[in-house]
Amino acid sequence: MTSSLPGFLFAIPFFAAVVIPVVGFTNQKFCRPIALVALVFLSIVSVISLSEAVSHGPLSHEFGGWAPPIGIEWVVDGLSGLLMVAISIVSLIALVHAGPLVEKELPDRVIPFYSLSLLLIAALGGMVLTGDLFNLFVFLEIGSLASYVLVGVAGGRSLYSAFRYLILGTIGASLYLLGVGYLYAATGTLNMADLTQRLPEVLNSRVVLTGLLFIVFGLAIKMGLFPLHGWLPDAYTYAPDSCTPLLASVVTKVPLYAFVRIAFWIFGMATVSTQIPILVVLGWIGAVAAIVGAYLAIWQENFKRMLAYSSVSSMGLFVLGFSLGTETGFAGGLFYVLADTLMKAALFGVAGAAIYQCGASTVTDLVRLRRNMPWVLAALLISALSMVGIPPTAGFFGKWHLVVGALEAEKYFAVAAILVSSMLTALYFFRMFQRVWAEPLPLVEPHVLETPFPIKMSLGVLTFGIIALGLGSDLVMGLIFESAIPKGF
Amino acid sequence: MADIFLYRPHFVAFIILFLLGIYIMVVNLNLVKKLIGMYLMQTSIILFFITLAVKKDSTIPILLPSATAVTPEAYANPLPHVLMLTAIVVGVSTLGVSLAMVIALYRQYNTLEEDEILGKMK
Amino acid sequence: MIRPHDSVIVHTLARVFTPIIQLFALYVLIHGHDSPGGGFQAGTLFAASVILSIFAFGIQGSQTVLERRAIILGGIGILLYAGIGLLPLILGEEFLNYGELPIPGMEASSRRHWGILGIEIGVTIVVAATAVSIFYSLSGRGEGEGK
Amino acid sequence: MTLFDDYLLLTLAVVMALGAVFVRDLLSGVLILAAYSFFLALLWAGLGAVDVAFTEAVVGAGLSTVFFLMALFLTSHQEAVRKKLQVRIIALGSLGILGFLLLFGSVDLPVVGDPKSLPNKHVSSNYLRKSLEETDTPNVVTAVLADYRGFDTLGEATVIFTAGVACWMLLRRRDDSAT
Repeated sequence: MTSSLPGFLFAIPFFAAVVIPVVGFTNQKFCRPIALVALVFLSIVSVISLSEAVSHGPLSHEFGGWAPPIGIEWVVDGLSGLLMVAISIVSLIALVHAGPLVEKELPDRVIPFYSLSLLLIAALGGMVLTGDLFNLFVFLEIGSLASYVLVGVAGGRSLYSAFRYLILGTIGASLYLLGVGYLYAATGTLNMADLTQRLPEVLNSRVVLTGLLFIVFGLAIKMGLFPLHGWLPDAYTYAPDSCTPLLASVVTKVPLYAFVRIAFWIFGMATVSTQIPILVVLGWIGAVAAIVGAYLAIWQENFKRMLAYSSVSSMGLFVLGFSLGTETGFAGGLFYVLADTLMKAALFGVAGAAIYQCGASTVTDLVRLRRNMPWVLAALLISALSMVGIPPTAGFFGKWHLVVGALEAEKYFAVAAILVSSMLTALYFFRMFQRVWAEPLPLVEPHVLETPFPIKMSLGVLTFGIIALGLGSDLVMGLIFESAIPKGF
Repeated sequence: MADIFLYRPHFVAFIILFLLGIYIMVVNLNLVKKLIGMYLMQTSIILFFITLAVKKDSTIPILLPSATAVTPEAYANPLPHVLMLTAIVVGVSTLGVSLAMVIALYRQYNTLEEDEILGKMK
Repeated sequence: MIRPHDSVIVHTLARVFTPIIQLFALYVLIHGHDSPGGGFQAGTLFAASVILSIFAFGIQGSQTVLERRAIILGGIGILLYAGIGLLPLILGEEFLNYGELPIPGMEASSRRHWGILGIEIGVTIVVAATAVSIFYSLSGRGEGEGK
Repeated sequence: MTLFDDYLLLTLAVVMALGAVFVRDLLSGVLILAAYSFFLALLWAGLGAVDVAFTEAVVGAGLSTVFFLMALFLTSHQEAVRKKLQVRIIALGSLGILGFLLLFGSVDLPVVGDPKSLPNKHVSSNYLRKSLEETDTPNVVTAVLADYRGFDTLGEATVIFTAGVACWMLLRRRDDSAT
């Protein structure tokens, strides 16, 4: 069904991003309201599009009025709509949270901060919704440029880690582009739906095989999949606290989505599990990543670095879930992606608030939260419980479905990997809370600011969202099973 | 096997430039040299796409005014050209941002060598 | 801060070449429909002419302000492009569908022709302005770092 | 354009690339890179991609070089001489895998210059046939760039705008002297 809604999903954040520097020239105060209003509208439109897509079938928007494969189309179906809703809502919360932090960290860079954040969100939306492989590359580059700079703007170490991120990210994007070139050479088209139809004829060609491998390799760098996660820990540790909730919650999930779209929709389940068996390899890589990431997180003293390694571990779990080859495993992986988006935003939000209010950047410093920041501590506790997988939080249901999916597929190494990584996660969070409660408070209390209202509100909403997603997991899983599962299971 | 590559000089050049670019990006410690490698890698991909668009005995993809019905075999394939125009602009944008990062790093650490920066960060 | 060049030859040549490059850029922009070239090339040429005159005559005024003005000009260029695209979307058609632009008395194909010219102008502005702005950013020295 | 010209230009380009990489003086490296860009532009023109050649000449050889030079004026020119690193072996190993993949996949690539190959037939012939009639634009590259795939071009303009905002954000003069 053609619809103009996807057009607005592009236009809203894009126009806001461009208008901000133009308007901000006269008064810097306008930036934040423009950004937040745009994101509220974006969230509303994406929820409407998702409900339309679920009830009436996928919505497509043919840019320029040219039907694909001649032109470029954007498609909202169950999967992309769900991701778009998650991106728009979480980024709205993340930008609400960022308000006080930006004023403190980057007082002279408020205008470009909001402009680049919105460009990043527009680009992530573009990557999720586009139905064209090259268009995906263009948005991948916009989003990457914006995130390199958001990582590096604090100067010093953050700048160096951003430079490394840029080098690796450019290699990833170039490999992706090369893979697209190979697929184009084999089929003569760039449109995803058209590729789906034309690929079965040329599946024996080595060009298709290498093209797929290049695409997977390139996207794996972008999503920080172990062992290609080299850029991730430093980037998340040293990035400004105002940017990390946004970066850590959504930026790596969108390349993962692109991989899922290409592997399961374009190539199809049968191809990637038997003819070109990348799922087998990725299953093992995911299992190793889940365990190694969690293991490395135990040894980190810096709180943000610990969370960064836990991101590596979560990415392993997602990939593991998607590669199980059962419907439950796929749905569980997708549900865990949504849950992790909320959890990572909340955890990095807590880290930002802790640094903002009392300069607590290491795990040991978190003891200072005990006296003056009970609400922040509560948010930390709930998101940590969700990371470990304690009911009734969202993380529990995600892991539950992953385990069920793995049992259905009779892949016991996957069950073991999920359980071991959860235990390691429990270990590092337990160690953290043990310090928070057992260690004596420092006698000389450093100056502690009061929690600003935007931070309180966004952490509250995120925590509430984690529990609500857990309690409403049946509803969301039903939605996923109904409209976001690829054919061929 | 070898003759396949002998008749495809473009592809051989593409492989050389691509691997050379990635190697320099990963291994060389000078930040500007890394970016030179990046430039080589990006242009090599352009070379790959442009050779896809070549048709024997064809002309540039600008339609002649006299033609009534266009025969696609007579003109080079325009689509890879368009994609590569985009890729060139993306490349120069990435280059601008990365050079800005290099300058900012130089302002703080007064060096362009990666190991010296790492040493000064400690 | 870039100081003006001392040589008279450089000044004279820059004075001669700047308008020629700009004229050529305009030619490339307008003839994008039936000869090689278009918005990107024209924008880069415009930027080149500005950069040439900066090298010859130096920058007057505060670099920061100029940089911000260039970014705003770039924003206006991209708004021109996206605005032409948004018009059909608001009228209920697809984004960027120039065939449905509300220009009276024309066939769809010539509406598309003029739509292409419009967005090429937008691209020229954004490329020229942004290239100059990046140039300003890269040429600025940190304060107290006079070399 | 004969095959001989291609060989010549490709050899020159590869030699220039090697020169740009291995010369110790960064300023010379950047200027050699500009020459490399020019040879590529000639090559594109010979292969029928005039628009790409034009862009490569103005953007690649022109703008990129200016950006490089601006950066080098503010920093240093010399690359330091130093011992070999351990990491090179790992890098060479993974490059070997990559190179093997490239060679492995290349066997089934369409022959260069084949007008009947899939990438030259499927979508692209549609553009060539319909462009004049539907968009009133004889330069098919412009028609595809600005109309059929105009959304990509908007994305491309956004990329360069993003880069402008990004440089502005990175290189703003700081009030405090950060160390």
